[in-house]
Amino acid sequence: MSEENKPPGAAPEDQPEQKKSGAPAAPAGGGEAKAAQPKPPAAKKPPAKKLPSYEELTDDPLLKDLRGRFPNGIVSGQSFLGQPIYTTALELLGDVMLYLRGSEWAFDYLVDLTCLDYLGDPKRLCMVYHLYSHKSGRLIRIKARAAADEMVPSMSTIWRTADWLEREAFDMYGVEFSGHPDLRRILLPEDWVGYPLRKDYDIKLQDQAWIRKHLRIRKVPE
Amino acid sequence: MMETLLIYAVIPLIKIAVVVLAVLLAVAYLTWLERKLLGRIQVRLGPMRVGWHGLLQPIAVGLKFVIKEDIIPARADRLVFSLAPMVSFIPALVVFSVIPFGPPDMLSGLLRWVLPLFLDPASVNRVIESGVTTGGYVANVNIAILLVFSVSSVGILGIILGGWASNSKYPLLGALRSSAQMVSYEVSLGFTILSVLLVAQTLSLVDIVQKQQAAGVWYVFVQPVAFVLFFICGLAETNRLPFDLPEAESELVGGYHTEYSGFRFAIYFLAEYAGMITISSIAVTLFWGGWLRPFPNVAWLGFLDLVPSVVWFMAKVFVFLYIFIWVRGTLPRFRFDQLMQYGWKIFLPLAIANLVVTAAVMLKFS
Amino acid sequence: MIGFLRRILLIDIFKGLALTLRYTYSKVYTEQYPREKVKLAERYRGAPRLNNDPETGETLCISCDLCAEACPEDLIVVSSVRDPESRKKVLTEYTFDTSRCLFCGLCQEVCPTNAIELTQDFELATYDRKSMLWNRARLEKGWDRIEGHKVYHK
Amino acid sequence: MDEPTILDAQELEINMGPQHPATHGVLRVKLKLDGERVLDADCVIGYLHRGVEKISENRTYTKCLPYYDRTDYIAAVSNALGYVLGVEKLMEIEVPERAVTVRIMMTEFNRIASHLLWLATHALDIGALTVFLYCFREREEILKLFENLFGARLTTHAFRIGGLWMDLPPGFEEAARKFIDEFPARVDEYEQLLTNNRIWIDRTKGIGVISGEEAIDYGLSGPPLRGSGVPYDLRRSRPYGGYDQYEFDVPVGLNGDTYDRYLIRMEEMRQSRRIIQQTLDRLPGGPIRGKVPRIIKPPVGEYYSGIEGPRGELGYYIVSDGSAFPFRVRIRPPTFINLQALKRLVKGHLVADVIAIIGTLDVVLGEIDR
Repeated sequence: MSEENKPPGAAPEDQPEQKKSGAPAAPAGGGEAKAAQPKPPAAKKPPAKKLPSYEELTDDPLLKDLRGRFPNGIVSGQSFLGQPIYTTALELLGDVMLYLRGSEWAFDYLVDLTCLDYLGDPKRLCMVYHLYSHKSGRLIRIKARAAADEMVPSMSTIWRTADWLEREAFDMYGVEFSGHPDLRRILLPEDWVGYPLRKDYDIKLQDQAWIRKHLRIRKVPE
Repeated sequence: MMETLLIYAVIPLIKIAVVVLAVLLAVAYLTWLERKLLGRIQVRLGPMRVGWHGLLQPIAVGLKFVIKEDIIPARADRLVFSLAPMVSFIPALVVFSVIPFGPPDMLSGLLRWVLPLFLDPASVNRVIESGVTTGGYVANVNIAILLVFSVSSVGILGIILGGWASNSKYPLLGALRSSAQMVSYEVSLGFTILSVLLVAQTLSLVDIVQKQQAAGVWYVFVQPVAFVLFFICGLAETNRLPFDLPEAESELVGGYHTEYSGFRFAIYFLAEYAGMITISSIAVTLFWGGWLRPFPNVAWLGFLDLVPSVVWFMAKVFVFLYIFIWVRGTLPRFRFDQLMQYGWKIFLPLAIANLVVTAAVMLKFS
Repeated sequence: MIGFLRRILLIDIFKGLALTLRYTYSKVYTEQYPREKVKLAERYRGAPRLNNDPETGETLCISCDLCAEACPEDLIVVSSVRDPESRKKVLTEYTFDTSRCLFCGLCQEVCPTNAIELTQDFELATYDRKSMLWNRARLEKGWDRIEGHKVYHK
Repeated sequence: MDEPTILDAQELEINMGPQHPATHGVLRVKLKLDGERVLDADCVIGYLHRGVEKISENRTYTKCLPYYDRTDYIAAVSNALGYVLGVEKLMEIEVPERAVTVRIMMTEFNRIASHLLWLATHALDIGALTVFLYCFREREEILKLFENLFGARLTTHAFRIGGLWMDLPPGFEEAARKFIDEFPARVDEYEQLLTNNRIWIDRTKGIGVISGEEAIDYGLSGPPLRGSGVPYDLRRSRPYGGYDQYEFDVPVGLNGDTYDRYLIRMEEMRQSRRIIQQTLDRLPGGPIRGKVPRIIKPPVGEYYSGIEGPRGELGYYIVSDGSAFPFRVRIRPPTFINLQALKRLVKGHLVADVIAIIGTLDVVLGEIDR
């Protein structure tokens, strides 16, 4: 038991180490991370099988359209296992999304909205949106990087789905959304301190003060 | 003196005791029957562990209710909260005082056999011929229907009081629903009974049965529409599915008895089941010939008279109770506003129309 | 018109009533569980057991620690000493915390000798938490043969 | 106060849940009522939050799997499918044909079981006691199949990365065939009790109406979306795991009300049966597990694996950083997003309809709270 307890604790620490070793932990790059184009980890590649890797989108009409319309907004366009990923600058995220929803691309269905935490990166939070168009049947992924204290534009006016999803992102990652009608915690209690899905929040960590106050457990096991 | 005491106190008291005990026992085993029958409808067994096929289950349940803690919510109106179940339960019992389980001479044989042990033959005759003692009922009141109708309406007051006194939101909603339900269904119920009264031209339940005997036909064949309406309104009166809105577990948690526990809850429970028996008994008396055997004036079926009249009565009531449970096992629940709509827009006009037609026909042939 | 008649005469409601009536007098589906033993699948994952070799009575466990590695909840602890002569690991203690077990079966899946096995016993209720931590003796005996444990079916 | 109450009385605010017989778990809905009419509703969730996504980041790819059984515990098999498909894509593992077929068969069985449970509880909420137990009887048969194949009834831990744990046990195919032979008659029985029943129609028709456009705006998926006439079924729209080789219809509704959603689920059960029939007919032999490395370490990358769960689009967004632990597993919970529409759906309805609408959204709190 004692030995097996290690991996959970070790996982968050794995992250920076990964970065040092050169493998891009943030493959889809944020603002300045554009230079760090994802390289397939060539060294580890077994000879027979070709492992999937990030590929630059070359002949993508959506990317061309977006590049044309938002010259400063689109940081990169890639695909992984056939799923296109568009990285946008945070400042223009709202405009890009509004365009995607309203234009003839008609991405009317916000499949999912979530966040990734790249600890150690100046822009540690990476917003991830999955969009689907009922018209064309396309599924795309939009990414935008934000620093921990940066405001992210709320999508709740564009898709209603975003309301709770953004509350969840706020709850779990502490992302502040500007323009959200009702930004409060959704899964955790309202007066909880800390954002559990951040990488520096250990799995065994909990808000001791809250537990003492509300559950009246005097001695909380650390 | 002795005779008077017997006629007006002892025998009626014994009858009351017998009726009350019988009703309580019937209620207890009605719960057992319901659980068993619902179980069978739902391809399961129902209670099996206490006694043979769970026959002692009602007793175990009753004991459990008595032993359980009686909780009164802190902010409830204590007096009303404590009394409300009684307000619901007692009327359900009172109604049985006028329900005829058998013909007016049902007990004469028994009395003739028992009384000579205490009295001289002349007094025995006087006691028996007083016309009060021998009937298969507690009392033959000449306004029995009015009594039944007014007393059973009081029962719903108990529900309203209980829901209000709990000082809690779900019970309050349950109480509101039940008062709405009372208002909508009591009226139609009254009109259906009125049309029977027009045919029978008496308010006494005993006389109604005797009229059916004289006419040689049960009133259900004379007044089918009234019967159907009576049955549906009866379901609503007793808060049974599909009209169990005041308690609707899945909506109002338990409705008016959400806050009740232990013995007080048990009384509500008893009241509901006693109400079922009441409604079935009235339906049997008004429409299905009370204690009469099938085809009361067909002579060659006379062998059916070998079965005591009280058994005929109970068998008919049993059929009704069976249908009550069967319906519960089949139908979903109405919504509050739909219930009101059906009550006011369909049942009430139908009941009135039925009454008018009955009156016209009676006028024509009288 | 037909629809109207259906509605007035409550045809569909009577159809439903007919169905329930038919079921009232059909075969019941109940299994009287505590009275009858439940038939469980051979693969059912219930109480854990540490198997012994049926012939020699020695444990099958070779202390390879794979089960402890595979367990998502880290609830297996395998302690062993190395026999100085045969250079083999010898099992000394094996604890299994059933209070946290997911019954996912990953331990028995990785076990190379079928030593740890999730059996078909499922009545694991106890009165205290301590007795949910099973030691080697308990695991080897098998849950249904442990004294003091009430087996509900006869 | 949003709207004035009819009698200019005080609004009544009641808590429906977290301990309420009809909220399917620990959902708490704060209702603002005018009499029995709902003015506003606010959902409070999270009572069952266990942090499955955080747990996933601290387990290896293999060890994550049992936890996903416990998110949507009614559809544990579907949950497993979504995740293993994602990891297999990232690892580029070939799954043998037999495993693919068995997976589809079991997922469809799970869909039937899940819909049966939905129908049971939905009908019970509306007061039809008996349908509940009829549905449980059939569900029991499916759970027995699960038990025979997976070794557990509810938290099945059904699939493994690369295939299955064990092959079908002897007698399984016959049992499955027996079930699907009897099943259509059973569905007819439920329909006999409900579909044309006046009370059922009154209770469900015109309740919780949502148009197709609005449903998309709210991000609904699964039967609630198809009930509004949008033919979006991932098995058709973005086929996964071999579904493109099977014939089935995607039923859509016209009015987007509770009754349509009920009909759609009934039809989906029949369609699932059709798929199972096809899987049984073509069930190939061969191995059940592909070549899987001992330690599962997908390359750096990310994949969104969406499947059509019984309740809607169930997505796993798996991000790998090249280590043996997932960097992030995001579960796109269908009912979490569907539940969001509750507020919109119940407005103006009565308390009794709130129950029907919660039922029709088919929420599972284990998944909403994760």
